[in-house]
Amino acid sequence: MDLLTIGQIINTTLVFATALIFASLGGIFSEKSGVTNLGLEGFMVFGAFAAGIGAHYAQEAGMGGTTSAWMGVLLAIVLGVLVSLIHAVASITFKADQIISGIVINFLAAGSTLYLVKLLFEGSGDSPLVQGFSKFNVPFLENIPLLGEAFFKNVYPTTYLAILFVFLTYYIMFKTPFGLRLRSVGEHPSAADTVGVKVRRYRYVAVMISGALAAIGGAAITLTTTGTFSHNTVSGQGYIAIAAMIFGKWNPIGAFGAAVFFGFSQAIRNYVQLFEWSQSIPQEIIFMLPYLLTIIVLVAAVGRSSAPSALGEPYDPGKR
Amino acid sequence: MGAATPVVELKQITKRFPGIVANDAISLQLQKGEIHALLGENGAGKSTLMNIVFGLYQPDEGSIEVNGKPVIIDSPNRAIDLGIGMVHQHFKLVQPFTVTENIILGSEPTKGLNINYKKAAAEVQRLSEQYGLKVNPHAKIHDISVGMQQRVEIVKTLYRGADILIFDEPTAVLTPQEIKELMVIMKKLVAEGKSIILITHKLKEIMEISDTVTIIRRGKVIDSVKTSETNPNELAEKMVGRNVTFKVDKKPATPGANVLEVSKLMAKNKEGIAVLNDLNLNVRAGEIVGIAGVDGNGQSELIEALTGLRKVDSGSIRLEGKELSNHSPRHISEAGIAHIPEDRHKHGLVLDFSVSENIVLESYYKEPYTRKGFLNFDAIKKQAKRLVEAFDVRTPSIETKARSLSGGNQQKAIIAREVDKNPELLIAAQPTRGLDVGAIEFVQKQLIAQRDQGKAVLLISFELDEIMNVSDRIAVIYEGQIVGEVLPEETNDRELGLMMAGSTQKRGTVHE
Amino acid sequence: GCGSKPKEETNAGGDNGGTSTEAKSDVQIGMVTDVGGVNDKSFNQSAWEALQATETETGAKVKYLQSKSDEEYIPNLNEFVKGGYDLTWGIGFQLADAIKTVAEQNPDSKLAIIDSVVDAANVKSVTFAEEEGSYLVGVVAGLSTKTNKVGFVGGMDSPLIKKFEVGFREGVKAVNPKAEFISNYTGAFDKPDLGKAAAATLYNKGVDIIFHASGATGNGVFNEAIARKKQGQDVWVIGVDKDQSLEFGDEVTLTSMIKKVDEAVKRVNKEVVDGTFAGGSENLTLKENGVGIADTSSKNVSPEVLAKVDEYKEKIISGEIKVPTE
Amino acid sequence: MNKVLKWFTRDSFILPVVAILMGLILGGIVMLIGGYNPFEAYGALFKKVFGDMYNFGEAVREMTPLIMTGLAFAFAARAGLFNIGGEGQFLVGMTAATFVGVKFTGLPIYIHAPLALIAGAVFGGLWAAIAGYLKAARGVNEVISSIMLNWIGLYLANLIVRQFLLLQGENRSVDISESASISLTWLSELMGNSRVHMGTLIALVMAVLFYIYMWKTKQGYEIRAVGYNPNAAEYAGMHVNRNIVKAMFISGMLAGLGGAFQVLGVFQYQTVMSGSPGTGFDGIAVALIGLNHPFGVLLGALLFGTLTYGSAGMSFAADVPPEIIRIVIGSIIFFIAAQGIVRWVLKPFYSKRKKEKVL
Ligand SMILES: Nc1ncnc2c1ncn2[C@@H]1O[C@H](COP(=O)(O)OP(=O)(O)OP(=O)(O)O)[C@@H](O)[C@H]1O
Ligand SMILES: Nc1ncnc2c1ncn2[C@@H]1O[C@H](COP(=O)(O)OP(=O)(O)OP(=O)(O)O)[C@@H](O)[C@H]1O
Ligand SMILES: [Mg+2]
Ligand SMILES: [Mg+2]
Repeated sequence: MDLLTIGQIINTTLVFATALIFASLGGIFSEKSGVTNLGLEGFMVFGAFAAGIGAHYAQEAGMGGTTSAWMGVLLAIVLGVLVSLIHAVASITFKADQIISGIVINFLAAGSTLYLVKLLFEGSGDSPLVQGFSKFNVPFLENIPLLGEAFFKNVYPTTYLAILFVFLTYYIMFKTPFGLRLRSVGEHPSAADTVGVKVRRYRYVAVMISGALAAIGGAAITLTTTGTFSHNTVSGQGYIAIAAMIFGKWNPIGAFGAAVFFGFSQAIRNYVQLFEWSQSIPQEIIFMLPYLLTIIVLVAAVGRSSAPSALGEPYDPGKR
Repeated sequence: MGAATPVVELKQITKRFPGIVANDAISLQLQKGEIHALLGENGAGKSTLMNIVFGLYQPDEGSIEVNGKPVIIDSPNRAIDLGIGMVHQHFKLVQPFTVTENIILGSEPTKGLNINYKKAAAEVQRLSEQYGLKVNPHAKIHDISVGMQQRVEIVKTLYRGADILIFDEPTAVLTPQEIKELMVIMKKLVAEGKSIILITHKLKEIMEISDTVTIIRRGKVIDSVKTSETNPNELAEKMVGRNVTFKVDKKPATPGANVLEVSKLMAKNKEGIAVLNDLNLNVRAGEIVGIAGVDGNGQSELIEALTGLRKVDSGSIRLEGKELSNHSPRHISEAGIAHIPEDRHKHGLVLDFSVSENIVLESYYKEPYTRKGFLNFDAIKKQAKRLVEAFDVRTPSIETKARSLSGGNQQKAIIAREVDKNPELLIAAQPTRGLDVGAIEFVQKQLIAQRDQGKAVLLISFELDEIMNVSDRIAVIYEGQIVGEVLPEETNDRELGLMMAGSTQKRGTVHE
Repeated sequence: GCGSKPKEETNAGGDNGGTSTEAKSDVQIGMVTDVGGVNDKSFNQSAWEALQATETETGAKVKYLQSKSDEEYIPNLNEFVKGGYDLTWGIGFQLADAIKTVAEQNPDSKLAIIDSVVDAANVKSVTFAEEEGSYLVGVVAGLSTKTNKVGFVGGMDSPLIKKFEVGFREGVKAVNPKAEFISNYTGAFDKPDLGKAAAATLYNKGVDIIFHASGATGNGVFNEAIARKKQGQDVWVIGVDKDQSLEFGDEVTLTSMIKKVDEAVKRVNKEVVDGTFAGGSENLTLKENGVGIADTSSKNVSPEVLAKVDEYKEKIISGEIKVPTE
Repeated sequence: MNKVLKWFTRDSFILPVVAILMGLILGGIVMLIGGYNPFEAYGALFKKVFGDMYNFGEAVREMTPLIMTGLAFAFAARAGLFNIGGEGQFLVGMTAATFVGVKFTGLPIYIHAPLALIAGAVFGGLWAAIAGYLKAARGVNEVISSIMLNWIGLYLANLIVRQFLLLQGENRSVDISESASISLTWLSELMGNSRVHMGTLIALVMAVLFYIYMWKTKQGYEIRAVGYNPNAAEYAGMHVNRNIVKAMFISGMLAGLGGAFQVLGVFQYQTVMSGSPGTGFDGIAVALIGLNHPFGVLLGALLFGTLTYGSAGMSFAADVPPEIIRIVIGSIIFFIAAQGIVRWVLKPFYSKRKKEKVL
């Protein structure tokens, strides 16, 4: 394989990974605070939906392609935060089972976004095509061999944003008082409580950030890949994001690595088909590849994963 | 008296939980610079009361005054503002965090947006020096000893400027040395003008360190007395409402043949460090062997190896001559070893199972509890009823979830189950931890009864008193090795303490 | 997919009932979509548009039911059949077995199906010679490629999609034997992200024209092309089933391979309204104008190329060229 | 009599019922907002399901696999495992049943059909056991591994159908032999040709067996102990890892059997699928509605099946978009999970009841 192809594979990998990165970072915020988030898929769906209609109406209002795409992202954030409150209220205030509450989000997302699309666009099953983000080249850097092809040519702003968020998340989690408190709430809520950290408040904020980030992930899909929102825009990536988060041991850098790995194994599935020998293998085997690879890596590399201790437990100050 | 305003005054505090009045019009005064002990049986309502003072619970009735001013303590934050700090019975420490992170949590010094760890660590260092609380600011909690964890808890309260400190059973988890150190620390704290409320079941400690004792029974204050004007017997009687004998009374042992023989036992932990290092031990029929040692010297690993929960690398474990090392827990259990585990919530009980289901946790698969693969509920219930009665497990019914039993009753249920197996060897790990004197008496009597029936008993405890009073022979464990054996009547705290600290002056084997 | 279902969930809200003002006919026509749903920008949509057209033209009442999963085909068909509808359409080869079952159980009812042949007296089967239409767009691609590499992106590997691929490949080879042909299957009709990656892979390999037969997965193909076009790359997509330049713009849509599902459906509807409906099957080829290339092709395709297309079209119609299907 | 009354006024009965009502009301409100008439819509929905024998039979057909995947999720949940892989197990079970149904010929019906069912169950079980084994032996989180196995299962199913069972020129397998079919032809004819099959009966039996196994047998006791507290279970001499694998196997068997029903009872063949059917995921919802209890699962499947099957009637007769049903189901699960909200809504009634008691 030549350098050019390798660079291109990396490039495709990153496009696939972008949404996963956002969503798995979202998962990390929520779960580090002790709230299981099986609703990532739903948040992504809401985000993809909001991006689709947000960008559409912004375009209708005469905004340019990129500006309208950012409006879509903005709307995705707003909606992501709003619906994350459902998860928060149920699982934090009313102490519902967090797994169930996350699954509820997925149900509501599947139902309500399509319902709304139909109401807004006269019965249509998907939102109108929007321009979304454009690919761009970074001057000069694009000419570096391999790296240029991989990271600076034909890139989307969302990819850079995702990588920025990885470091931002890392910084917030491990360098700031907010991060320390957030993690303490997920590890030992009553310890946090007894030193005056408002457990529920931190969990609310964490879940809201989670909703926002996952929604940006969904928005990235609409605005870079599909151009419209329909029932299959997200199609299971939220679950892959959960896998990436667990795989990455709830660490932003780890989750980033896992998301890139998943992106890579998706990208490779197309490249493999370019080889003559691949014609003799049934396609299904090639399609299985990413998932098989994941299991193999899990078995080989990762031992027991280190979830936050209080993950999934509603905080009840009366209980010891 | 009367002249000085108490730093904390509780007036007629009542707190109800579903079905129980945990605190019934409790009044209490804490004077400045005093150590005020709170004494009461398991479930008497001590922790509840302190949780109210610390703002974790709200009282249903009554009021609180701090330094003469009425206050409403609606959150730990408020308590901290009022200068109240609490060291909880179960430590409130975030395991994967460092000592410093735990201490500063909630009031972190910052530089820009970042936490200023440097400043924080320096502050921790300063406090630890000022009060003689040795802590390592950079260690992770899961790497440090229980004693240090407790010192971290104390520093935590001091860091927040607490003047009023509440200690909920602080010594239950400490080794004798650590307890001594804690006493010194507490004295130092009151000398610096702090006031302390101390909850403990250990009358010796109360007599040694407190100024005042308040006794609570079933949520009510029975009495409040000056420590100097009372004695342990009086306290115990007030607390339990009957006479308690402290001296474990037992006949001299008549040991028979070796039941357990452990020789040259070696085991490594995940990091490859030897946790059991050429360990030799034997227990004979009709005797209680106590293992004395500082926490972390291989006690837990020894028990795990004996019960099949841990693989050993070499050496042998023989029960009545049969080799048992590296056998499955079930095999070992059937061979005749019973085990009262150290952590009753983690290992001893399935908290979401009913009492009766827990009673058959190790025998469920046998006749008559299982017939042809089906559970025989009549037999299970019968057995549960019998044991609940015989061992006085106080539970509303045998169908009650184990979770809702008090710690003492949970322990009784476990002991009932283990003793009823009629084992050749009974291993009891920390069997009285956190229990009140009444319950302790009961548990210790059970161990001795086993011995008197000619069984072998291995007792692991951090309570030197317990080791001294109950054992017939004491083996001292240090760094995964039995470094010496003594007879209780021939030794004393000091000598044992030295051996536990690794002083190598081995005395000759006592028997033979 | 994992978590989300391929259950496309679309259904015209309140406006799919027929409340025609000038009702001339009391005929009722129903249609059952496959899981693609009525807004699939493909045959379901074409068929539904045809039904609506029939409604306006003849006053017949039309209605559709959308299937959320394979199990629903039969109950959905039965809803119409048992409801006394005069004709019930099943759209897509996936409904073939369901149509057969229902037709046998209800010999007095009339049914029709697109894209598959069901052998029953009361069923009209309409199929299309996709390979012939694909051959023509292959001719366009073979003559228009500048890199001498053309690509094909398929959904699932199935006999139907193979017809597209093979026809296209043969068309390319016929006019440009030296052109390299690369195909890439995504394994799904509803995964734009996979379509996008497939397109990126092919374009990266130097392909400049991609023909897709992959349903909504093709959205990703178009999106990748649009993104590259904006970057100044000279890449094209050939649309499928309908004139996709109408949706994705003619900056990237070179041409489209058209299946005239709507006309066929309209025609059969008319037969029912007129009372001339008869079972049997018809395969609509270039000759019957059942397949073809989009009228808007002249925008991006040079007249010379279009002339060549016409040439080959004649050859196929005359039988001089027989386009293989696999 | 009094006992019956008591049962109906129990929290565990009232709360879910009120949660369901609240979900339906919320859905109604959403319909109103969209400009639809909720009464008409729900009327059409229930009329579709219970209006005639044909549709009722079809609705039962819809519920049957949901019972199985619901039971599968609930079973694993009792062992403390989150089996999100019902989807893959369902598909693998389906494929195994198809394989046996197609390839084994010349067997009498009383051997062939059971054999195909058993194959579906066993292979579904083995598929799940992979996740169980990876957890037990390697500590791999069962959530990730089963998500991956769902995808692999989908492609494996397609692979097998296309390589070994394909009907020439079509995108599906050849039909299974008649001797493998579990269709109830006589009943089907009675019910207007609706595709009722024996699987429904088996599903009900499975729910009962689930109950007996879990709460009445030694093995069930072990599984529950492991689910609640693996440490204590290990201490008590149970094989925690073995129980994890076993629980996953049984869970997968239930899901795989559900897949087998679809082929042997409903379709008689298997198509090449572009995406998995979603029955496994819906099973999670069914189990949650049923509070992970086998009999609850039956009720959950009844509710879920009624709503989804009826939604076609709702969109047909009242033109209401069927996705509204997902909102209704979502809200029902939400209210069941967040009982606090239901209690809060019921507060006025509760306090009244208490006062009456005092008097
Ligand atoms: N959150 C709660 N909900 C219900 N009952 C409770 C709760 N906390 C404590 N109780 C009950 O209140 C009573 C007093 O409990 P408390 O913890 O105060 O006892 P304690 O004196 O600290 O006992 P111990 O010596 O075992 O620590 C007990 O009967 C206990 O079961
Ligand atoms: N939410 C609750 N509901 C009912 N009882 C409770 C609750 N929380 C705690 N308790 C009871 O309160 C009592 C005191 O709790 P605590 O945690 O102090 O246990 P304990 O008896 O002191 O045992 P140990 O010291 O060994 O942990 C126990 O009886 C416990 O069962
Ligand atoms: Mg207490
Ligand atoms: Mg206690």
